[in-house]
Amino acid sequence: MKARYNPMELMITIAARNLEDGAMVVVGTGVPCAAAMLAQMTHAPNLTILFEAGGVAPILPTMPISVGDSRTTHKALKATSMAEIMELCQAGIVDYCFLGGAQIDKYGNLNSTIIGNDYYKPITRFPGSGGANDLASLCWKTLVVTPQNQKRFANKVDFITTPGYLQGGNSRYDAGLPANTGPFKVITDIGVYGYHTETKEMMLLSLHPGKTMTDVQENTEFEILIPDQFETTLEPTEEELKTLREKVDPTQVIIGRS
Amino acid sequence: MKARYNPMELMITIAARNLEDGAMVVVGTGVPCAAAMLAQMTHAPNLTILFEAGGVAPILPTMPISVGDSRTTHKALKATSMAEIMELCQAGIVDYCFLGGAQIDKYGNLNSTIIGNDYYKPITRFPGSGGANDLASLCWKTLVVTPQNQKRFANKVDFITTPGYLQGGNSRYDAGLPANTGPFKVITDIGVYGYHTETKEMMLLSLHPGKTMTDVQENTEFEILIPDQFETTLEPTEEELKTLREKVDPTQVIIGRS
Amino acid sequence: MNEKELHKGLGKLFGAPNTDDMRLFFKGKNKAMKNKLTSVSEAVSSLVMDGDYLAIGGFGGVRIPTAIIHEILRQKKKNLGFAGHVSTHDCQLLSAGKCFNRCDAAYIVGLEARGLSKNARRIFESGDIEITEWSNAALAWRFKAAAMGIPFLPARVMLGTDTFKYSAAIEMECPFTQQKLTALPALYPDVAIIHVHKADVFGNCQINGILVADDDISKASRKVIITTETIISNEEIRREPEKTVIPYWYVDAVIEVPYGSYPGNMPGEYFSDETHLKKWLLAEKDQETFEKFIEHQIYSSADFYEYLEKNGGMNNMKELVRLEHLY
Amino acid sequence: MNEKELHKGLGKLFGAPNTDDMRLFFKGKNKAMKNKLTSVSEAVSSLVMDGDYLAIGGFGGVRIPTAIIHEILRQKKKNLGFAGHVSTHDCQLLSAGKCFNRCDAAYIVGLEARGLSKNARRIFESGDIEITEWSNAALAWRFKAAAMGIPFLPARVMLGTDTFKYSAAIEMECPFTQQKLTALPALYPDVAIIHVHKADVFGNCQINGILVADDDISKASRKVIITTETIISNEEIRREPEKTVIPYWYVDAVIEVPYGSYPGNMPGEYFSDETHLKKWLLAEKDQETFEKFIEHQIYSSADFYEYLEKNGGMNNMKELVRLEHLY
Repeated sequence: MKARYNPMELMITIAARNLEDGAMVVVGTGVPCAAAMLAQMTHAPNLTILFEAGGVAPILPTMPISVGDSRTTHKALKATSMAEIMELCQAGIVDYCFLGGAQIDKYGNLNSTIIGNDYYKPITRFPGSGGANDLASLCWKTLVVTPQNQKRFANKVDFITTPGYLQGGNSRYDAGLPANTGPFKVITDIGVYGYHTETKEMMLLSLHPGKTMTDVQENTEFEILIPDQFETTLEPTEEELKTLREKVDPTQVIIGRS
Repeated sequence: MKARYNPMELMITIAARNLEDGAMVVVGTGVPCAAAMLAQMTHAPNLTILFEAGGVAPILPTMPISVGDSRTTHKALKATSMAEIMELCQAGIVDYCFLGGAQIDKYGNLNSTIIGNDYYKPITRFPGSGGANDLASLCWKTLVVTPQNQKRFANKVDFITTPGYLQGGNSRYDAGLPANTGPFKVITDIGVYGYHTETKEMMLLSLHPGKTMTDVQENTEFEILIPDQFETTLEPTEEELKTLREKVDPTQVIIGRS
Repeated sequence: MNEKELHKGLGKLFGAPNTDDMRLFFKGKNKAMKNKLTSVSEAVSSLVMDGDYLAIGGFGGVRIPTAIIHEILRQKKKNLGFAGHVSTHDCQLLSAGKCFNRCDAAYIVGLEARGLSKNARRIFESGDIEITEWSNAALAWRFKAAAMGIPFLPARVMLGTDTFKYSAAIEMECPFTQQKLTALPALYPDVAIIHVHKADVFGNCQINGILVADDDISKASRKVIITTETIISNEEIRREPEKTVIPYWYVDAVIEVPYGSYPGNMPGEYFSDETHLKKWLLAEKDQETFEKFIEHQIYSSADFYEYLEKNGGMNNMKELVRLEHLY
Repeated sequence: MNEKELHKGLGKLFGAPNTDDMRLFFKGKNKAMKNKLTSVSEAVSSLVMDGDYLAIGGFGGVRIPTAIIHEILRQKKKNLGFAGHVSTHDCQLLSAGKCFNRCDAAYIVGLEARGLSKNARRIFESGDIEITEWSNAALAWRFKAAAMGIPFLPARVMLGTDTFKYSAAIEMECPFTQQKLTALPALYPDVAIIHVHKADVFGNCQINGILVADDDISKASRKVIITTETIISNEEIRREPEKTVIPYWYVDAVIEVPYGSYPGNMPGEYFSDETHLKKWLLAEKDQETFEKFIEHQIYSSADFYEYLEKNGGMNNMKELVRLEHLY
């Protein structure tokens, strides 16, 4: 029997549900943008979408290919500079950002700079922070959407490009980062994770239908906290799938990746 | 015999001559603006005029009444913010500014804040710094055009609103103000003054035709340095007067004040 | 730091540059794009509280929110603070209403080339007003720091002067160059009142000509009241996204007030009414005359339109439009 | 400061944030408004020197000065430094030419959603390049500090991370709130190369759509080279002074280069050539293929127009114009 939806469609739908009406979100290309568009077309028509390169609240006619391309200012409310977008975030205006990375640890720290033990002689060089460090430092809540596997969910990231809860506890705040900010949820192809209120360790919130605790454990190098009670992820509704497939991504650029 | 020009016309002409072609100057309303316009229409067609409120290089159709009014952006090259103009000055782009004040001392410090010995109970309250402190701190050379008298040329200003050479010598630089900036010339109805290279005390550069050393001394509370040699101020040429009267200030708003 | 003595201004800081508190405030602000059209009296009564600290847009006699200031007088708002960065006719108005008890002063009591306000001077010389000194750039950068979400901005102004001494700035050393700098604390007003050329009902605003500090003021302030010459559609805003100076989420109230900058200049629309401004300076010379003058001009006017009518109405407005377009 | 340990990045600062030196430089720059029209080859040979530090306008694949970068490759400029703030196709090009030996890296070696450049990665993994880490905002604010004439800007990014550790930032304490902040040193590039929509012959420039950091970059840099889709008259510039992003006095050279952002997107004019960018990524998979590819595309092209011709000429440009105006 063919599944009613694929993992990508599930992740985008969950991400979209996390964006409430009246919120502001900085998105990148791909999944985050699809999630924000889906949210706007379903429960959050008043979601304001920002792009770090300067696009403010465009009416997106199609998925942008760059966070700075002309789609990001299509019928936008404002076209401005990267500095101004980042200053918005620094001032506390922006609720959400979406990030990814080559590695994530149990405190939600992200690596998108290098793989290897020696910074000066990396095995692999990645792009670096881009705006990720800024957005994760300055927006109120960081959402991560990523496929889950042992390599990616690492015991220790090779390089903290982008701050999660750093070393856990109050270390993020002690480092000087704005109060009450930090990783919010991690949405994978296996489940949805949050963070423990005090220790700031990653913690299971819901398992996707058909997924098991073994899937969680086998695809994570560190130990994920398992609370006594957790949910089963609500599946995408017919309306969500229809909107996603017909309006958000009709050419399957993103949802076709699954 | 009627004089060929009045003191205001003389002061504006001298001020204009101090603005070389290719320079940038921040001006206020009145005399400074008239001087900059006269310079543009005579020897300095490439003089760039800025207004602190945001007007950049307008083609001035008439004298503005406010440094922010719409004349200051008439056919301007740019209309921007006060912060951007001040940042230009801070970056070292701007050569000259023109200032005045209720009092000036021998180091060129200016007072436009209060008269009286107690800041909290002033005899007279004036507007305060406005942009004067900023421009005198940040532009390369400060020009002061002012009528000269004992009260105004004070031994000690009641309040240093705007920095000249502060306490003389290197004190201006030691205070943290940008290197090689400071008061350049003072143009009065009696003479033109500069500053001693080392002590930074005010020093006579030229006496206006018909004025005497007694005029200088009787109208100054402090002692003005008198070098062995000084010039007699060159009188306005016919061309300068014609341009000033017919093009710069045809309604005699400024030159009529004399 | 050896020989470098670091100074601290004696002046009072009227609000702490507490970025984390302000972040929380901005987080709580409703950011849905909803219709914010209201009236001048409603905006002032619901958004300007006694004791609030005001930031006034424009440049004293250029693009000023006159209707809002008049209403502040009529509603007898008291104990306000305000940022006096080239505060000319606005300072004169607030002084006429005895509305404030504190001021960050960069330029007050004067009307540029037009002269000084006798009444404003009297109030500032009375000793009843708490004054902290700044320069124009210092106030502009204090707004900018707040707009940027940082607690201070370094600058190279005010150093060595009494303006610094009576400010609330702090001297600091650059961590890279060890040079002395002035640290300017972020300034977060309670209410910004700004007059613009065009706005949509959500508060997306366009401004022609100079911005002065209004881009930063709108970002720095807890509440923002916009008066606008014209209401335009959201579609028109979206047609030229480069022109949006103030985006909707900062804005709490939008009121269409044609000729709203009168007697000030509105760049590209109408010139300042210099005759009317001279009347103000003249009336201030005698206390009794002045009280009658403001009673007639402001307190006895039901609204801004009655004030306009008392000052020549459309005939005079047309003349000011003509003057603006002379060149 | 007690418990607050203040950190300092280990990375190299490729230029000192020396405001007084830069003030002297800007003082010496000729500010007369003169005709600066020149050619791409002349601009590069006279203004880009071996060892110079570059700032490249636009956003990697959006509004990029492709013609100037190609010419930098053709003239075999070496030992350049550059600011990698979303440096995508520009980073790929400079890597293809082996033009640089140092980089302030915020975003390098990638092409956003399109993938990663194998050749650029090889160079950055070689150990031959000095790299200092930053975030996008950090680089944007470093340009802004320089543009503002201050040696540093405080910010709340990079704290607590390895990005900070391998940067050249310094942790500092706020003089008002005592909170920890990142001090970001002013960044003064030797040369800025920026592609704009419209410029006059003096260098007054208009940009449609996002600015990215180009307002600040033009102010921060010692020399500025502008390529423009169209030359317009000075009268047209003066008709809308609000639209002037870069004023003439910063600019050293102006060259009219229609389709100058190709294969990048030019907002409102033409879309990016995704097919061509895919060819780059594909060619990079094999070293020999890649060398032939860049020889054909760049080194053997006399100028930018020959490059455009090799990639479909006007037919392709028309298609990209059509794609841009689909919505």
